[in-house]
Amino acid sequence: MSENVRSLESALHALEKTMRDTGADLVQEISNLKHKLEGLRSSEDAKLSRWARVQLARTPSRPTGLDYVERAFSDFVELSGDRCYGNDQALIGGPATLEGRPVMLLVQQKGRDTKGNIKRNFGMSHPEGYRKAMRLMDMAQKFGLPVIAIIDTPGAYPGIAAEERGQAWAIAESIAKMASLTVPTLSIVIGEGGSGGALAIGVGNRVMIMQNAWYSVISPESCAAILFHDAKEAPRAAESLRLTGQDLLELGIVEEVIPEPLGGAHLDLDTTVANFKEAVLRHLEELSQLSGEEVLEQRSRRFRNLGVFGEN
Amino acid sequence: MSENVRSLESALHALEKTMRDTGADLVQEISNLKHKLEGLRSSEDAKLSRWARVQLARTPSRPTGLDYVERAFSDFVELSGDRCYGNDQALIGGPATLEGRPVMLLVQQKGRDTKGNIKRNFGMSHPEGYRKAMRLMDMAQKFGLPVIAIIDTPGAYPGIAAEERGQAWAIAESIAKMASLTVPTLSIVIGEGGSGGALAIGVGNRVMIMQNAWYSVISPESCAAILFHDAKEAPRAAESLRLTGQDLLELGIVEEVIPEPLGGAHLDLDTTVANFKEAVLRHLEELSQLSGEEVLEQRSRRFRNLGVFGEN
Amino acid sequence: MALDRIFRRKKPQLVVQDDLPELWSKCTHCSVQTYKKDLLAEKKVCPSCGFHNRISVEERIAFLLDEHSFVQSSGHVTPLDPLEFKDSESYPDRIKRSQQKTGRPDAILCGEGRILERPLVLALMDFSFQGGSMGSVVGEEITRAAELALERKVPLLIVCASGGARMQESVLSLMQMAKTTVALNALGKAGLPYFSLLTDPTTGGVTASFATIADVILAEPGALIGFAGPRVIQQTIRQNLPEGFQRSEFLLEHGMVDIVVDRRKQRTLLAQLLDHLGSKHKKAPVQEYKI
Amino acid sequence: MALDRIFRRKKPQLVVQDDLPELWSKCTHCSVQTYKKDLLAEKKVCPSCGFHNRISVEERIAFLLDEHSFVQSSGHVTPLDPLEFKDSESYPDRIKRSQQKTGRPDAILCGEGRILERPLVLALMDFSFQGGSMGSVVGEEITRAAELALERKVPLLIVCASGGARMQESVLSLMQMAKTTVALNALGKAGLPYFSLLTDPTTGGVTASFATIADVILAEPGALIGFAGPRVIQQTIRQNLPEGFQRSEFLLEHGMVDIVVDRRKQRTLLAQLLDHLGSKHKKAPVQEYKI
Ligand SMILES: [Zn+2]
Ligand SMILES: [Zn+2]
Repeated sequence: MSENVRSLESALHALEKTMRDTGADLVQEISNLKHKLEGLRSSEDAKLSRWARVQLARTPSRPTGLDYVERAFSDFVELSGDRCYGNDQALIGGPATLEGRPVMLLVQQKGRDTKGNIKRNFGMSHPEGYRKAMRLMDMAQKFGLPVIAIIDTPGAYPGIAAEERGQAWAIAESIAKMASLTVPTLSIVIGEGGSGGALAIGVGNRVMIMQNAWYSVISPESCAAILFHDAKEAPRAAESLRLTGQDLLELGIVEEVIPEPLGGAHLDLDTTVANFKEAVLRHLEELSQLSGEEVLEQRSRRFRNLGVFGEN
Repeated sequence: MSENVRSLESALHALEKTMRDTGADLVQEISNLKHKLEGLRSSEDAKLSRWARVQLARTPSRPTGLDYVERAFSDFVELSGDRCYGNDQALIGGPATLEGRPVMLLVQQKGRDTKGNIKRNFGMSHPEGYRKAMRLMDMAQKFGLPVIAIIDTPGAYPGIAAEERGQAWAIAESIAKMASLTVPTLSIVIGEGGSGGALAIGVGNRVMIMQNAWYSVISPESCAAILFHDAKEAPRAAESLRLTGQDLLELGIVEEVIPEPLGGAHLDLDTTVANFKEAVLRHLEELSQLSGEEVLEQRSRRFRNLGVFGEN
Repeated sequence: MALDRIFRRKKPQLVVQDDLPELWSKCTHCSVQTYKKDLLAEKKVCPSCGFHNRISVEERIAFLLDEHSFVQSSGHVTPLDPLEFKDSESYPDRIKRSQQKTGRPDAILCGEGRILERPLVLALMDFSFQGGSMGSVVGEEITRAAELALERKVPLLIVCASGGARMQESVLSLMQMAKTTVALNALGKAGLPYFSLLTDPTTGGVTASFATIADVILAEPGALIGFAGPRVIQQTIRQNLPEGFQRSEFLLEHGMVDIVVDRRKQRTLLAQLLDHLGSKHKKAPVQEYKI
Repeated sequence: MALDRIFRRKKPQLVVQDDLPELWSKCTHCSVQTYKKDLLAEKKVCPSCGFHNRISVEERIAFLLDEHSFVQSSGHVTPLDPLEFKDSESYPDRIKRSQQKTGRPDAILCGEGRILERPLVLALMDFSFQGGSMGSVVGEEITRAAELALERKVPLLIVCASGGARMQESVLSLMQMAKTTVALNALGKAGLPYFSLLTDPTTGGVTASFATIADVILAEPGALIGFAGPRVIQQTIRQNLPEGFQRSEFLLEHGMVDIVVDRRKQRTLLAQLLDHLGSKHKKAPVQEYKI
């Protein structure tokens, strides 16, 4: 947020306070100022670099998966465990209702503070997380619940134990499972969409992304380390990777970019969630018109057609 | 084997040697002796206590699962791993052919010597074994292969790690998976059929047992420890448990007792395997007449009807 | 809470009153004394430390179901002694003692009922009947409960409590693991949800069959749940077991149960799950989750 | 072995001769010298220590397939630069260099062929083309190979060798993981078997997609196989990796691959598996497993 925006905000708050305190009629002035502020924010947003959006997506106060779950859905019941080894805390899920309609939620969850981030492993799942997701997908299939997958991960965890227990296998199987469902699937990237760890629950009939989220095959830092031999070149890499919502919309990777309040989702959680919920409901409604076979067919066609190449 | 049998055997061998060495015509005498020996063995077999059969089933030289696989089947390809944690060596499996017909083998395997027994954990699986079995059942279902499950385990391993990784869950899921298949399933207890660890792959359209094998809800030793507060009372417990092939046939738990050579399977592997193979082929042939739905229906009915109770 | 109001028909023998000879109850876990009426209001969960006391099948029904909603379906099936099992005491005598003690033919009670107006079929194991062991009768009743749920097109809940298989029925007992599973598979194929609630203790053949193939596995806090019993494991490995081993919370951490849920919250939770997973077959929507 | 006899049509450029400028080859693993003709007869497996040298795609075809049986199907699809990726070298320039080096449009070669008379479709990744990275072309060719197998009603084998996704196509590259999976799901639904053969090295997005959802996963001895590369893991955990970590044998032990199979036995093994799992769709029985 620039100095300009911040000083305009201060002025606005001062006017509002004056009106409240003194009863002076400042309605017109306030309205003018609000309009001006909105314009300024909007033009600043349009100028935001890709790297700035990556940073927005990582803002500690940015809403996490559970913030959406708690506000957009009712009666979420978290179900635990992969029935095999453990219970991953970075990928949680369970049934809930959305305006009375039962759905199955899969949620990549970062911590809301340091303690939370340790518990959630900074949103980086082990194989158990993906195996739990598969179990819940099976349950959704069995009981006819649409799957709503909320994506927010820097990537799957790259550690020894994760490799030992088949990180790649779990991701691959999760992709395959999600691709096979005959219940509708929606995937929404709300923060970071880090590579295979995100795609594991990203096989949606519709894929959406929040305005200041990113989705890429590799993080800007890792990309910079490889291409420019310097992770500090991440801003350059971010530009190269074309990883913002607008980029992905143009590339045909997502169906929709869900707008955030000016300045970012964390500045107005209610508006953010309202936008999210409206989009999810609209797509669910459309998909509910399809038969199970049509759902599978539509999703298969969607992913079959991704990729850009020449032919001779 | 009694003294009587052994001395008669010696006499027979002596006669045979004499005829070979001297050319004397002892055909009639040898035939008589053989007949007598057979009768003696047969009457001794009928008198075998249940405990004696339990001991026969545990004879170190008794044929193991792989002995049957190597002799009755061709081109066995062992497939490994549960795709989750490990590769159990006490429960192995993979596709093979039986007289040209492809089948999926699940084999509980004891070691053939001390080193082998350590590798095979004395035939006691961890959860990984049952999860591998499930994976192979899925494969059998996908490619239309009948499942042939060879049972030989003192029981599932009761250890800390096994509990941590869900021993009960793995067994329960394996039972449920096998119960759901629309490909024919055959289960044959060749040695020890120890409780849930055996039943995990025991949900056959037909269940068979070798003449000197046992199948029970609990080992005689454990039963004795509970009932008589002394594991040494195992012989008594074995009687109570009614755990032999003949018992199980009378109780309607198995369709068939596969005969072993007099004295036990280890005395004549060729005859043993021939009997095994004949029975397996016959039942497979019968089951191959059924549609997938009929296979499932027949198996479901079979297990639905097990149990003895009064009704008022 | 008047337990006798729960049962509309075939009222099972009430044992709750006998359990309460005194006014105060001392928690076996934290030693704090609680006025017994208060303890009952807390569904026999210690208000001080949260310890879940074992409860009878009748109490379980009272704590879980809507008042007057339970209609018993089980009870016609009775145990026999097909193996003429030789034991220090005859099996029929053992059975008779347990029947007299509990007032039911075997270690199981099944029926239909409602949780916050949501219909379901319920099967409850009785640990006080020969350690909740599963023989032919338990297997048959569980199977019939699953079949009843399928017929009624309602979800099934099994409240598990068992030391495992019933030795005196040997391999017949073992076969109940497969038999009950077959019935539960059919229920699942019809898209009807099956929930299990694991209570203290649930081990052996019950854990290794129907208890753990539920769509959602719930467990009461602190319940002992496992395949092999702790004593057997200790004998096998010849070392002490870690603190909390095989308890609900341990199993949650190891990915084996979905939710460890306080007894006082089970009604609400089950109502939510019945709504979520039972929607395919639900006739009219019922919401509002009061306790 | 004359490699040119294997290819009936669309003969790819042969690189094997260039690899053999000298008569003797020293094993990088055990340092034992082998006469190069002998090494080739051993399919470039060191006869002394069993070390599996990396081989070209053409050698792979020669070692796996029946002579003259391979018919190439891939090659019409070529990479573009949809992101106009900014890099130290332009993506089109990088591509051009690799194309000139390997003689193919991208890191993949597909076609039909036979193993001991059993027909199958084959896709082979070329690690020498930008580290076998998967971009839109690799994804499209794998997808078409799966579709071809489905059309022909024959099994599919993918020989994997890849450093992962192709960064220069960013999210388009990532999407190939889902795209190829969709095609493989369709193949599986038709009951046609899919085998993957993991060779040194197979990591990243390829391991986390089509490589590991095969019906049977084979791996060459000593191959590096994993999700994250060893360097990334080392940077994350800041400690040394255990001996043998992420190698085929390690993964076998951890339940992740079916068989670690010597290159010299792959033909026989694949023929057996093709018979076992392909019987649903097989026309006439072929048996006899000669090498
Ligand atoms: Zn207390
Ligand atoms: Zn060497």
